[in-house]
Amino acid sequence: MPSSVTKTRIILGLILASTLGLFAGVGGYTFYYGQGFSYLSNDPKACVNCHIMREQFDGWQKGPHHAVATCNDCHTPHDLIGKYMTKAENGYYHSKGFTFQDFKEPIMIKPSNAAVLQKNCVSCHVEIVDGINTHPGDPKKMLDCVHCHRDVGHGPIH
Amino acid sequence: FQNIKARKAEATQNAFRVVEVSDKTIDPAVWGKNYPRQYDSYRRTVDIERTKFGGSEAFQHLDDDPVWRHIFAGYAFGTDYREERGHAYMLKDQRETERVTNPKFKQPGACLHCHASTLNAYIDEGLKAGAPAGKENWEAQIQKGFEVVCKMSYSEATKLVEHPVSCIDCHEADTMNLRVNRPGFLNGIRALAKSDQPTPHLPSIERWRKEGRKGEYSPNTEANRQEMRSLVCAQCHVEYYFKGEGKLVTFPWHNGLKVEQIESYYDQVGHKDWKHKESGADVLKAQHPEFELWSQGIHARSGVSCADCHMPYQREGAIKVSNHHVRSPLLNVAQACQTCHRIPEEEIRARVVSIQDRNKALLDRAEEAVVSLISALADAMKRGSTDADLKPARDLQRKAQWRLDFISAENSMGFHAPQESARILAEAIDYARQGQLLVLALKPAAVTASAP
Amino acid sequence: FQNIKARKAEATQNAFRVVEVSDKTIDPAVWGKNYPRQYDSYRRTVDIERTKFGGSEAFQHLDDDPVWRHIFAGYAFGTDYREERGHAYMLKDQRETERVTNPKFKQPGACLHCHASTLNAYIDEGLKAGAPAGKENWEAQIQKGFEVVCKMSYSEATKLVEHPVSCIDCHEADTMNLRVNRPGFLNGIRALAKSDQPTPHLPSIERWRKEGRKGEYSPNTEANRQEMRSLVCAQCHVEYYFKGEGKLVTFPWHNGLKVEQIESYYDQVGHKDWKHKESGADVLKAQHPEFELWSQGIHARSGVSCADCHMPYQREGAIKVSNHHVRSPLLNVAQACQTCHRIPEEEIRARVVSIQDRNKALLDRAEEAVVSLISALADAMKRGSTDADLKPARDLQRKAQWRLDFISAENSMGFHAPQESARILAEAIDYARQGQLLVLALKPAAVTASAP
Ligand code: HEC
Ligand code: HEC
Ligand code: HEC
Ligand code: HEC
Ligand code: HEC
Ligand code: HEC
Ligand code: HEC
Ligand code: HEC
Ligand code: HEC
Ligand code: HEC
Ligand code: HEC
Ligand code: HEC
Ligand code: HEC
Ligand code: HEC
Ligand SMILES: [Ca+2]
Ligand SMILES: [Ca+2]
Repeated sequence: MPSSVTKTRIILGLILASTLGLFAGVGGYTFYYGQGFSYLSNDPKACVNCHIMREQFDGWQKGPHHAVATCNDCHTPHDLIGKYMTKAENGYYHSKGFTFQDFKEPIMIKPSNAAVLQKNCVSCHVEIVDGINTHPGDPKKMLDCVHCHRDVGHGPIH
Repeated sequence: FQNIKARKAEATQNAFRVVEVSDKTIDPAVWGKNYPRQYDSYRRTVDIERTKFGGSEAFQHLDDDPVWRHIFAGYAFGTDYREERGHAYMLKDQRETERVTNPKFKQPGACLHCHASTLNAYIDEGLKAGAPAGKENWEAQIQKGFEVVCKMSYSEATKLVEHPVSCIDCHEADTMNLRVNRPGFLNGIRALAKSDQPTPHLPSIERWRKEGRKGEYSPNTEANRQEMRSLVCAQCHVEYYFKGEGKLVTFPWHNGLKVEQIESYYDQVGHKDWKHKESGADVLKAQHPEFELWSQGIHARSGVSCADCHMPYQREGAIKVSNHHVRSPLLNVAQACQTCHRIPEEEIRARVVSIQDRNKALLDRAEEAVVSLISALADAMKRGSTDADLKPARDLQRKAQWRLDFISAENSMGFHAPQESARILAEAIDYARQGQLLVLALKPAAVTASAP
Repeated sequence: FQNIKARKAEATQNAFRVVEVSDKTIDPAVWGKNYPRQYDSYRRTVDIERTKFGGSEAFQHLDDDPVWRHIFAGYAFGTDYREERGHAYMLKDQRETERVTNPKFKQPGACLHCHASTLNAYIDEGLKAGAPAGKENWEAQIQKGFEVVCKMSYSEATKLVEHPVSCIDCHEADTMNLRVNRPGFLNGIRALAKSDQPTPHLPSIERWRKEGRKGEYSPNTEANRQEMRSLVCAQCHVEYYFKGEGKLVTFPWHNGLKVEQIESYYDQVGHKDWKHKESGADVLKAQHPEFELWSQGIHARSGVSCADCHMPYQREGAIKVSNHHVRSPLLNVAQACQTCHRIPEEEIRARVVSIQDRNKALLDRAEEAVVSLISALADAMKRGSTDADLKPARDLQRKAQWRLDFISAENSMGFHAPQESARILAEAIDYARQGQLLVLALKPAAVTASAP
């Protein structure tokens, strides 16, 4: 258990790391202009800063989780370190994609992020899925929540 | 705190065990003490409820549609063929069907492969017959016992079992993970893996092939969980035949799972189920190819397993469990379909019915064609046509009847793969009518009667 | 960062009109000034790219599969029948096809209904012919002009138009809302609404019926936006015939949209497209029943419109616009399919191909059956069978060929409704083979040749 001092150091370091992630993606100006700092917050608007995320935002607002879970609750690890690491990595892709418009549409979740997602489903719903051998993280044994609950995040896709 | 929760979720079986269960525990009631929810739903497979084309009321198909007495003329199925019902009845219904009770049919122990909890019977007989002991020889014991039991007489063999399919037939006792153990299936799926037929719906087979086809493909170690949710069913819901004198239950998947690929295997090994009593053709009997037909459908391709629809999760208070009341999903549309298809229940039913009605109309059309061919052949025989004359037309009856029966014996009335079912029935019609043309071309004038 | 800025700008920018466009503006280039994005994609319908079964390369079907010269023997389609291509070519291809250029076919102005921007031509001719002026009489003018133009000679009528389908044919100028205006369609959809056939895929029709069938069903006021995204296409991508001396373009939907319901309408009104040259049967020609087949499929039932797949939204900078490059969705799977099916492109393609390959195999089978019947009839005629003898078999050719052509002329190779297509082809095979049996039963010995 790190002392609170070292903890804040870690966090600061990670913020820097994730910032660098964005810098690596496009350089500071984008990061600033695209309101990069809000990217580190839990506010969904942080995501919707990119109109590209608009669809998911609208979907989420209609979805069953609107009242109970924000983007980060589902899409970033719930433990601090993983959270900012993921954001540093995604921040890189997102800014790069957004700036160079070189990403494929429709946007589809990457396997690494799907795994993060699954972990988050389970961690919130641990009671109800208690009986069904979820094996989060183990691709072979895992029971993919989204296989059946495709629409929980962003409403029905069709 | 999150971590504690997480670890809890990973702990595979946290329903804490009140009794010890092992691979030797056959009685489901004992397992039920540890898993009361699954056990309660498992026992409900005694329920009787009918749907438009399926359900669990064991009505007599031969009365429902007497045409089938002609089609099965000279075969056990021509005496008794009922609608199947819940798992709870599998042993009773087999013991009581005229296909077994009527001594003239002399059924072998092979029949039990899919009608009872035979795993331990196989292992015990295997050990008795000298198979090496020890967990590492698990399969050797099963295969050995399987050989022993298959060739026994049914009356002898059935004494070795007392339960319908039980927990142990689908689950590994310590982890409760799914596990397949039926020798007919293990041999069949390996033959399929060895073939070059694409299996987009069984990724683990394609992976095994890509990785150099090392040793034998083994579902229990290679298949992922979603695949296992179908493979446990494929131990029984498949086409099969009894091979040779040993009566070994064999799944004819060596050339692939499609209707014509199975046919080509039977032609290669020169198999026939019986000589048709009215037409003299060497014909085949198809049995419940649910797994094979499902394999050709869009659900399989989309990774939707048998259990997804036939054992959907059910909320039980705070937790959800797999509904072990295995039955028609139409009796349970909310759980079976609506999590994936967010549309009203009536609309889901309407879609299924429109698929099944189309399939039924084609089935009736194909029946009529096959029966017309059978009568045409019968007439020609009466008029003294030789076997040589009739061979080409009889071969067409074999092809046509095989396809018709494949979709008729399959139990979803075309739902598992609607387009594929229609394709198969279209071929059945074509071959049957071509057969009539051949007969008519033989001794024409006399047979116009049998033209439609 | 320039473009991140630009994107923020785009996000807040909406198309403002640089020029005035009205219902009288036919030239798409003018509209294009206001809507450059849609116009640019609209113009790309000149592109040529082939897919396995479709695409936009205008190859000659009669060379691709010469069997069709027999099937169309004695009809214009037997001389020239190409793969269709992009909207940009519709007028040119019609003017240049031998079915038009060959004087012996004497085509009427009716042909233009779906091959040009005819809306204003109809209105102008209608007013000239004395239809009441004024916006409130919009449809009266169209219907009147429609009658005038249909019975003109093609050479005369084609002078009245200069553009292929243009903005005005699908859009209302002031609001840019979708609007249907083709008289053949307006009359057809009303006839369908009047029938009692369920239309789960067109809720506004079922609502109109429930609310007491007041007056005439009117798509422009009753249909919702999603329905309109298909109905604008249904103005042309449908089966039709020219009714009576007036050559009125008529959609045969009075008894429903299914293949046998359309057939029953033709039988009622005693319509035939031509007398078959080789067999003497009164046969029907099917033309591009995309709307009718789509109507039987699961996509239609799920509310998926033509435009969803053939004009998917495409991101242009910040805003999404409908891609007016109307073409095969297989040339644009990401936008056309992946918005709904979040699976890899290759897998989506593989699913389509497996559906289309199955359909193609059945199509070949049905072709062979129909052609065998045609030869059988031709032989019997040579041997002097009377019309009375042959009537029953010729009626079966009519039924079989109608079904075969329905799926062959439909342009998705079965994709729009896979199970329904297979059902239709199965019936085609059955009727054709039954026809052969009838012929063979007539003068048997002599015709064994034509047995398969
Ligand atoms: C700088 C603009 C921007 C911001 C801010 C942004 N995104 Fe994205 N996002 C994108 C782009 C562009 C893509 C497509 C990247 C690709 O596919 O390579 C994307 C893709 C994704 C994906 C799917 C692809 C993957 O990598 O799995 C997820 C999930 C996602 N974003 C979630 C979020 C969340 C949650 C937030 C807020 C914490 C967020 N995004 C903020 C631009 C952004
Ligand atoms: C931050 C915690 C949290 C996360 C992460 C989360 N959920 Fe939930 N979820 C909830 C809560 C709380 C509810 C109850 C909301 C209600 O009933 O309105 C809920 C409701 C649901 C429901 C029932 C409502 C419905 O859609 O029928 C489902 C199913 C569900 N979650 C599945 C998932 C899946 C799958 C994931 C991952 C993709 C997930 N949840 C992620 C907290 C969470
Ligand atoms: C094979 C399909 C399937 C999979 C995989 C699946 N579920 Fe479910 N889930 C269901 C069904 C069916 C229900 C509805 C049970 C009922 O209504 O009785 C359900 C119910 C739920 C509910 C309660 C919904 C409500 O209405 O309260 C939650 C929460 C949930 N699932 C979460 C998850 C999570 C988390 C995962 C992944 C670990 C998961 N599910 C995996 C099929 C599935
Ligand atoms: C309740 C959990 C949940 C919440 C909250 C949530 N998402 Fe998602 N998100 C999902 C699921 C489930 C998917 C689909 C993953 C898949 O298809 O496997 C997804 C997919 C995505 C994708 C990739 C597109 C796709 O369909 O694969 C993006 C981008 C995304 N989410 C962004 C966001 C943004 C932005 C927010 C907040 C406005 C958000 N998500 C909130 C569960 C959630
Ligand atoms: C997408 C859902 C779905 C999947 C996946 C599925 N089925 Fe079915 N199954 C159905 C439906 C729907 C029926 C028709 C039930 C009826 O007519 O009452 C059916 C019927 C059956 C029947 C007859 C049931 C009765 O009431 O008589 C059996 C047996 C069966 N399926 C076994 C299987 C097997 C084995 C698999 C996997 C190889 C499988 N099913 C996969 C939906 C499914
Ligand atoms: C050990 C063999 C065996 C296994 C394993 C098996 N079944 Fe069955 N199943 C049967 C037999 C035998 C019957 C018919 C029982 C009867 O009619 O007496 C049957 C009947 C059914 C029915 C019809 C029930 C009804 O009401 O008509 C369904 C549905 C079904 N099984 C689905 C499945 C599914 C899904 C699985 C896998 C999760 C599965 N079965 C596993 C042998 C098996
Ligand atoms: C490979 C597995 C398998 C074997 C071997 C097998 N069955 Fe079955 N049997 C099933 C399945 C699955 C069903 C349920 C589906 C159906 O009825 O089509 C069933 C259903 C039945 C039924 C109830 C429905 C009916 O047909 O009347 C009877 C009786 C039956 N089997 C008898 C037998 C007999 C006798 C034998 C041996 C000659 C046998 N079975 C061998 C799997 C098998
Ligand atoms: C015909 C096959 C079959 C039989 C017999 C069977 N199960 Fe299952 N069982 C399954 C399947 C399939 C699952 C889902 C497993 C998965 O998702 O990994 C399952 C899951 C389970 C689970 C895990 C939690 C859950 O509900 O998903 C338990 C516990 C369980 N079964 C207990 C039992 C008990 C106790 C019996 C006997 C009374 C039994 N099973 C008989 C097929 C079967
Ligand atoms: C675990 C998810 C899942 C479940 C459970 C499921 N489906 Fe589906 N269904 C799909 C997918 C995926 C497709 C393929 C089309 C697509 O990608 O959306 C599909 C396609 C279909 C289609 C169109 C294809 C066809 O065969 O005509 C029908 C109809 C359908 N499902 C009915 C049902 C019914 C009825 C049930 C319940 C008995 C059911 N589904 C259960 C996922 C599911
Ligand atoms: C769910 C998607 C979907 C819908 C909805 C749909 N189509 Fe299609 N359509 C396809 C596909 C896929 C093909 C096959 C293209 C190919 O073979 O290259 C096709 C083929 C066609 C073709 C031939 C294209 C070519 O390349 O030659 C036409 C014309 C057509 N459709 C018109 C329509 C019309 C009109 C409607 C509505 C009444 C419609 N489609 C609805 C997917 C769709
Ligand atoms: C005014 C009549 C008309 C309307 C309205 C119309 N089409 Fe067409 N369409 C045609 C004609 C004619 C052709 C063939 C052109 C040729 O081959 O020269 C065609 C060709 C096509 C093709 C084939 C393109 C190719 O590359 O092969 C597709 C796809 C298509 N249309 C879809 C649609 C859709 C979707 C709509 C509605 C959004 C629509 N059409 C509206 C008349 C029309
Ligand atoms: C009800 C609408 C409609 C009418 C009326 C119509 N067409 Fe077409 N035509 C189409 C559509 C839609 C296509 C594209 C689909 C196809 O080719 O099957 C097409 C394609 C064509 C093509 C290109 C493909 C081919 O068949 O070679 C020619 C040429 C053609 N039509 C000529 C004519 C002629 C000549 C007439 C009058 C006798 C006519 N059309 C009447 C709608 C129509
Ligand atoms: C064959 C039919 C057809 C033709 C011709 C056509 N459009 Fe469209 N257009 C559509 C459809 C369908 C939509 C989608 C409308 C909706 O979703 O309500 C659309 C949408 C639009 C929109 C609304 C924004 C968008 O992109 O969805 C504009 C603007 C537009 N079209 C302009 C034009 C122009 C300019 C032309 C002529 C160059 C044209 N259209 C020709 C069918 C057509
Ligand atoms: C607007 C949404 C949407 C679009 C766009 C769409 N689909 Fe679908 N698709 C569906 C729905 C809804 C179903 C029905 C099954 C279900 O409910 O999931 C379905 C079913 C299917 C099926 C299974 C049923 C069948 O006919 O075999 C296939 C295959 C399929 N789609 C392919 C495609 C292809 C290829 C495209 C693009 C050319 C496409 N879809 C475009 C929504 C869509
Ligand atoms: Ca049953
Ligand atoms: Ca084309």
